[in-house]
Amino acid sequence: MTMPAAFLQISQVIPQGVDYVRILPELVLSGFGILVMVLEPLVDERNSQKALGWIAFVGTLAGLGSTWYMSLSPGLAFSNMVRVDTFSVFFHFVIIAVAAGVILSSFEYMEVQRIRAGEYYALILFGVVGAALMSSAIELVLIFIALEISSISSYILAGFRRNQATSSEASLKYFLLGSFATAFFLYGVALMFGATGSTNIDAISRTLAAAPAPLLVYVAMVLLLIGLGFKVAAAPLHVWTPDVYEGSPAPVVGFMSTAPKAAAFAVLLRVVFSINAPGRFWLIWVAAALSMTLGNVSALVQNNVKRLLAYSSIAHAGYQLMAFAMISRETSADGISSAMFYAASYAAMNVGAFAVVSHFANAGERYVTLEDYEGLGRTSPILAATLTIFLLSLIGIPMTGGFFAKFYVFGAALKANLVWLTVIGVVNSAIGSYYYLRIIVMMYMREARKPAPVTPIPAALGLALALSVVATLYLGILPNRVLQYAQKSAQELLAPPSETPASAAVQAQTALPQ
Amino acid sequence: MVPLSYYLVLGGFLFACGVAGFLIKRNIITIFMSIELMLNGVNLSFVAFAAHWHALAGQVFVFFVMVVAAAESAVGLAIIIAVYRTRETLNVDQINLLKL
Amino acid sequence: MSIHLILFLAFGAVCVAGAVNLLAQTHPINSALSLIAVMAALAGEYLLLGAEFVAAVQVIVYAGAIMVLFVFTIMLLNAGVEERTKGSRVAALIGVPGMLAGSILVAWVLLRHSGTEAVAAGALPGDPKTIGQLLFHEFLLPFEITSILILIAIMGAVVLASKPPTSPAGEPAGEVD
Amino acid sequence: MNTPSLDSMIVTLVTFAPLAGALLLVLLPRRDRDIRIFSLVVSLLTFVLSLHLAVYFHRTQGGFQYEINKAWISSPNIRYHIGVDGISLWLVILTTFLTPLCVLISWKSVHDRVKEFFIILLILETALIGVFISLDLFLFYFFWEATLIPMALLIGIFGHERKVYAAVKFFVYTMIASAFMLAAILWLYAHTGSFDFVIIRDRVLSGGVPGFPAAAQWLFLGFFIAFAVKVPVFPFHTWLPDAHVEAPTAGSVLLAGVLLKMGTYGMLRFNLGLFPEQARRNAWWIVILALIGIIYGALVAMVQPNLKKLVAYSSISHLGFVVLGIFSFTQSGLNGAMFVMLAHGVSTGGLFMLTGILHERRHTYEISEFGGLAGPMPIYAASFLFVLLASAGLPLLNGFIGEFLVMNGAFEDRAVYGVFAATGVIWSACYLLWMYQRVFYGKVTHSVNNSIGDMDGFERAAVWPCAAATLVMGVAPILWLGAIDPAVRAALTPFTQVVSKVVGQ
Amino acid sequence: MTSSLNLWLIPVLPLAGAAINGFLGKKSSRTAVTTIQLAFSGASFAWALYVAARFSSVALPYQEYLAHWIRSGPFTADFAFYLDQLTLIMLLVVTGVGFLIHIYAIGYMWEEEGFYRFFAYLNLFMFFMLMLILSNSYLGMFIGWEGVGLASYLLIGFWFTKDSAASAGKKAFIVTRIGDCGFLIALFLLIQHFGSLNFTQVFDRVHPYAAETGGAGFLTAIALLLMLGACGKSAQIPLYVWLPDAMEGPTPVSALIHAATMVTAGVYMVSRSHLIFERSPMALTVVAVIGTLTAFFASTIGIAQTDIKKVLAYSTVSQLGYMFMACGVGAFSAGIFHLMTHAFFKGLLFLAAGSVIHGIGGEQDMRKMGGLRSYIPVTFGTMGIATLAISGIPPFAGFWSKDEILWKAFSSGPAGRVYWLIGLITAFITSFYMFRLIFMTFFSDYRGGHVDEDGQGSHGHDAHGHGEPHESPMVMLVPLMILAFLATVGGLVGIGDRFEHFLAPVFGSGEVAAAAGEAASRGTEFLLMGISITVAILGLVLAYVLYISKPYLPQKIADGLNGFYTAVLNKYYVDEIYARLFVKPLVEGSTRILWHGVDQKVIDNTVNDAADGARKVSDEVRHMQSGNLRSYASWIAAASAVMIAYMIWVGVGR
Repeated sequence: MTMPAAFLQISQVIPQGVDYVRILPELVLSGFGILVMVLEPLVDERNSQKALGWIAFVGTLAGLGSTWYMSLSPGLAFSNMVRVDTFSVFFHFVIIAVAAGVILSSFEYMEVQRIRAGEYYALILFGVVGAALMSSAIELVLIFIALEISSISSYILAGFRRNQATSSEASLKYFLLGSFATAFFLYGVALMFGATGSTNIDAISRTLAAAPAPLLVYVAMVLLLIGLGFKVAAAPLHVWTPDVYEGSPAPVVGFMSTAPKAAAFAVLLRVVFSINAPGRFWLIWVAAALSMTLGNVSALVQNNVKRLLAYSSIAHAGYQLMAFAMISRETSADGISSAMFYAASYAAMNVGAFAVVSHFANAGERYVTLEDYEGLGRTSPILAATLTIFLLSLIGIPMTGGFFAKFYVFGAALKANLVWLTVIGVVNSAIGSYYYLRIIVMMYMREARKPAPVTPIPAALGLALALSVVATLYLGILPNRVLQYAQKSAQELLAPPSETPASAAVQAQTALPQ
Repeated sequence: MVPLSYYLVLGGFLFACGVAGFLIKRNIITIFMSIELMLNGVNLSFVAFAAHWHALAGQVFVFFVMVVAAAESAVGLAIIIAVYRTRETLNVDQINLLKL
Repeated sequence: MSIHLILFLAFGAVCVAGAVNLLAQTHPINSALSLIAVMAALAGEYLLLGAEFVAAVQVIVYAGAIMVLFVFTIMLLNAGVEERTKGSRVAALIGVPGMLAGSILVAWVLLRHSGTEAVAAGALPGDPKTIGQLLFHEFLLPFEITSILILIAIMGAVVLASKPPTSPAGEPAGEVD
Repeated sequence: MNTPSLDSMIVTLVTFAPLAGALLLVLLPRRDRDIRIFSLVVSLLTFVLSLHLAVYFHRTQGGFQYEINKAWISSPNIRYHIGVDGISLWLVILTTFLTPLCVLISWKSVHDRVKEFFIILLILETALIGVFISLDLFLFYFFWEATLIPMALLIGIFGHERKVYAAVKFFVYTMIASAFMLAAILWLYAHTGSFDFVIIRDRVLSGGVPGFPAAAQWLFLGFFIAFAVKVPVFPFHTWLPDAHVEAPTAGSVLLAGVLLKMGTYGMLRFNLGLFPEQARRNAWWIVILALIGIIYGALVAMVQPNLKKLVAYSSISHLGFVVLGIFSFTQSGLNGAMFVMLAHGVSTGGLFMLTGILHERRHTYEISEFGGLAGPMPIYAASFLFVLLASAGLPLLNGFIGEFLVMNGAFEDRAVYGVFAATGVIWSACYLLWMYQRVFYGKVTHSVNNSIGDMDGFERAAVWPCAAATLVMGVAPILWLGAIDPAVRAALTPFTQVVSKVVGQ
Repeated sequence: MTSSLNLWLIPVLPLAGAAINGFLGKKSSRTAVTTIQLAFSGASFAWALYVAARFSSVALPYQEYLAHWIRSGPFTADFAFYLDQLTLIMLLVVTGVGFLIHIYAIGYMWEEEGFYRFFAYLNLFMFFMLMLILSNSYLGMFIGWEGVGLASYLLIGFWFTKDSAASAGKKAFIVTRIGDCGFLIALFLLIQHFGSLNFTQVFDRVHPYAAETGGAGFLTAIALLLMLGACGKSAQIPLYVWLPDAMEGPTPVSALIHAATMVTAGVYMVSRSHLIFERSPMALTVVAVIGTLTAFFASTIGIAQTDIKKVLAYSTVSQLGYMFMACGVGAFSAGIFHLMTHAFFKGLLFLAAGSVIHGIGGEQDMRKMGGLRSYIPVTFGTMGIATLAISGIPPFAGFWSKDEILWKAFSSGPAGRVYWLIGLITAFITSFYMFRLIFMTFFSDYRGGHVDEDGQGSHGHDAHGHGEPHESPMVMLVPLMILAFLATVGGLVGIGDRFEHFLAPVFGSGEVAAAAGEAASRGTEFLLMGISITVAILGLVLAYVLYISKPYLPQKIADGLNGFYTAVLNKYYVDEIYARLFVKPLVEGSTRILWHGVDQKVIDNTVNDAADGARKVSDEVRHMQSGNLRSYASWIAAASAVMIAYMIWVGVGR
């Protein structure tokens, strides 16, 4: 090849300024993460907690701002590693917002549990970087790295209550199984690479669109699904969830049950809807049905609220997966948009719920059983009321985000004539109402036998709760804007990727003459 | 000339051994090692495929995998130490406070 | 029976032996050593495929750094011979059979996929220059991002491995149990 | 004459006035008396507003009036489409009529968590009204579910001994049932692209919905189950007695008075409106269930040792009449069904208040605890007898009109139905009079009851309007039927052709 | 219609009285209550008389529309009134006798606790009764029908502290309700076939139908169902059981409701629908048979009763039987005629009995009476007249009407002869037990001894305890005398079929058959008359023999036919049998099978089991969460294996 040509190519693959704009949120967030890390030793011990927390919070706000700025210049970046489109912007927003909420709700927790804040907030921020990157990355290897970033940070966070055996056990289980699953994912990447010669989702989908998929792709697909399914806690890959959620610090659970999960769902959406390996439809159908049923059924008899919510999150993963079962149908757009909406509203209500739980849990997470919630309606009406709202949303009562989330998913499913799956889902959501109701019953209809001490709600937590309540109700009453945005991004996601010169250049570069 | 499939199967074998190790070993550290084994298997497949496609990207991936593996091992071993502190054991069968 | 094949088989034999030994051994140290053996052998395989640089890194980073870390930990916690506890029926009944079945299937697919295609020795020379070029152009982003990964790893190691605060850092609200 | 602007706003006003009141109540300080007065004012205001509906209602036409149809959510296409016709009109007014009485009856009986109580009560009122006015299936489901929470809370927080069991049973029962309705609604949306009742009805009846014939039966059942559990129709009724016995008086009043009517209203509006053919096909077993309900409910009521349970079972019997009337597909039957709904709402509401009064005094519903009460509390006894006779279906009181029309309709449909239904008049006499004798006649058996006080002002203010209403409805049913009749005729129009079809085959 | 008769006033006036007394009576004085109730009942009687006066001047049947009641699709029912000869007679009887009894009751109830309550109820009853007879439609009639039931329930249970009274009231209401059920169904049939319940429309549309001679059609069905209703109200077999118990109520109530007016509603209704009955021979036969049997059956029970009111009660039942017998043979006017005379003498009997009871402080057992004629001559005199009347001794009222019935029965073909024979025997028995009553009460000497303050216990009527039996106050005696006069001469209106001819416009067609037979044999008629008179006398004589000349005989006879006697004494155990057959199974069944069985065991348990099942399953599923890492990994591995297998299968398939 001639020099100028090569030069041209190289110049093309050298990142331009706009490329950096398209990962701006990640940059900003990592910047703040490092800042928190660096400041941690400097700020004096007494009020380090709050100060760092606020910095981190500002970081997330900045992240949201930069996301907005990023959304102004959509397109590919870093030689097709990253695509900024409404889809990724949507998930950026969700993930970073979740982080903001979690950070706010952690202030008090940090102090009560005596956890050193610096690393904590830094890790959360880094975790967010990973998750956010997952939602915009379209290069499997990059996705793998981002996935690892978010996972590893949550492994560590899970073990943060180091003087609790349960915490470190949770961390260990999460870590080992997590790496186990990511190994599968990675193998999947390898096979996909082997089968198609590329790890770029767009490229892969182009190749598969051109020619019938070789058998290897199917296997690769399965392995990818396993890796991602593990992250979203879809049955039968959900086994880790209850243990980890129960053992981990409550705010962390609030975080990892939403942000990385949302990110994983984003990746899942990209992979499932653009890599065309027929047959994955039934896999997801079964997974969805299994997750719903297992989650709800095993939640019925749980007494530990965190564990109960863990099972509920499995069940919700199931509902969300219903949306994926729409693939290979005309209605995939509805599927994607409803799944996105679901991710958003689930994030809102779950963060809120865990915020309440973590506040109520008190030092050493002593109060996490249902009995402890007896009479909360009297001792702290506001706390009870907020929790009730989140629970109702989780049940799927009208006026709450949870309702519309379920509603869209089921609606889309029916449109795709997945009648039985819908029936399963509907019945499940009815059964599910029982165990959420148990908490409400405890709070309002029982008198406390040994009332748990209820500390007043600090400002930050209050803000977090208020925000998530508002979000939940907003999604429940005026879901329009969000849903339309989701539908727009669904369209973009489904639009066939255009052949870009840059990617051609990559091919030219990497493929050397023998 | 060696058939590509040899390399692939070897990689697969290593991966399978890793899985098996995860399932049958009791010592956490060994289990962790078997994860590394799985990654190695993957690496081999990457390189093999790279050769198949004449795409160097395949080899570059291996670096990233190694980095990740390194990071994981650092964190993982730290976690293992933390667990050992609280539980005084490395036998995975006894790490089951959280269940049901 | 080309020299290439012989070498492949030799290294492969070591790999397999090492892997099996890893499983067979009851003392983690032995397992670790056999894993090192596997890695070294793999490096050989990489060389055969022409990925010199990868091979080198494999030896340095993997067999070197990482495995040393493992051995170090084993020493630190002076982990003894593992006792064969029966903690999980599921593993025996479902896990292992599933694993076997799965791997057989995958193996079959792999064979079926690549058919009779063969690769020459050093098929795709991965010399540091080209690799570096790739790393700093197409793969710039992942490359940079890994730095964050490593940062996290360090932080995590620090946080988790350091002794938990028995006496509270700072003035805590609420007491520790 | 009323301004058109008001006309278009009025339904919305009536619906959300209580909610607004509830929100204000949240801000009010916890001074119980003020709270009570405030909520009384709010509920009365709502009632007055709702009267506007009745006054300016064009009785001659069967269609919907005071309609509003605004977009709420663009996709899915959910509209704020509300309005009333001769059927829903009276149910709305029934609700607004009963709520103030509930406030009054709870004036003294609720002393703990007063604020919460009245907030929940008002929210419940809004939800209930909402159910009847919504013409958008989504909106309907929305309010339908919304009634669930406050009612469950009323039972669970302010109820008696086994309140939690009752509340949870009530909640899960209805939740599971309405899940099926949701599925059906979603199917309809997925295949018609609209939630609008009117649009869907027209599409369905004109046969313009793909795959409808195949699915219709399931859809019908989906709706029916949800409604049947609410009503409740015979095998699904066991939640009702528990709920009633545990519920506070006001809860029972609204539960029996209005909540159950949601079910029958739903059958009338949706099962008949959207699936005339399936309604025809399934009528036979539904009617049988209804008849079983009528007789079974009465017989079980007869042997109840617990006053409130007795009334609860009697509701099962009465609502059996409603279902029977609805599925007789006759003008007379449907008119009757509508009228029974209203009559039952008033009279049973009254009965529950009266039982509540007794519970206030003695904290028990056991009939054996009473006896000879007519001596110490004559006014109470008289009022009780009056309301009881209404529910026993004495002519010139409201109970008779509806049941007569229903039986007549059933008879038209198939003589044997009418015959079985007619035995109802015997059963109701049996259990009511026997109960009355055991509670009020004979000598005072428990000395406690000698000193038991008669009704006080608030209680009279709560009960006597009911009594008066029963009389007025009994003497001048024409006022109600005038509006109901055309609406029912409209509801029956799809049957004309369907009937011929079904009869044809 | 030039000037309206304002018939609506007649029922509404008593209603007003009831309302005023009911709401204000508690506070106001007895005199006030009295004036109110008298004023209003009197007013309505007066208005009835006025109507009677204007009667000849209006075109009949005269109808008067007051207001809409029900409008439902094609079906309509109004508050509207209907006047013809039949109505007029009923009107006069009800308002007249009613008014008298209102007066009487003042004296009888004066010292009662719920004085105002009593009269409120009484006026309420008047209202409903008048609605019943005045309405122009079956539905209107049904209003009254149910209403009088309510009133009688309230009045029987007037002394509600007495359990027996309370249950009697309940029993009355429920048993009649059984009949009402039939009535209702009849109404539905009418609507179905004639599209209306208005008399005029129904009758116009019935006319064209021919008699359903061969087999039974819907007309028969209607007729029989109506008859079921009549059986309930008018205490005919098998639903008569409530009437004797109804005697728990105060005596004026028994007189007014359970003798003179309400119980005759059935007869009125049947004769009102004579057009339908006439078109269904089968129904007519049923009516006649039921009537005859009831007449006989009840009278036999009457023999052995010792409670003075019970005797009268059974005699009422049997007299009503006569009326139905008349209707059954198509002699509706005869039935109505007897209805009227019966109203006079039976009302009188009850009032007199009341006066007796009143006089001896609430005692009702005849064995504790005797020789009272010297103490309470007026009562004795009037009661004597009434007895003569009921036993059919000329020229008293009962004779004419009863004889009319017997004659009509006799002349109505072969079956009629049987009716006649049984009727005759019944007449004999009647006069026997009536004179038995008279002799036991008024002759020989007083067995009572001094009665003291136990009102409630024996009779509920908290009596004014006093040593000597004493005559009742004027306010009670005057009505007695008036009625006595009516009972004496009341029958004369029937001489020469004047009564029949008066009613001819109503029953016209029905009478033809009988009239024909009549022309044939005046002779036989007089023969039969003679027979019945002799029979009545025989009854008198037998009673005299048994209870005056040879008082020891009855005991002998009783011992003689022991089993039968006890059976009669216990009213053939009918109540017990009913209890065993219907009440007990119903209550037990509902409790055991329906409530505990179906409701709790079957349904509730299924629900709860489902819930428990879910919990159990859940508990099982939890164990998937063994907490062991390797198990978890195994799940993942296994899952992946399965998925891979499936996907490969798919892939290979393509």
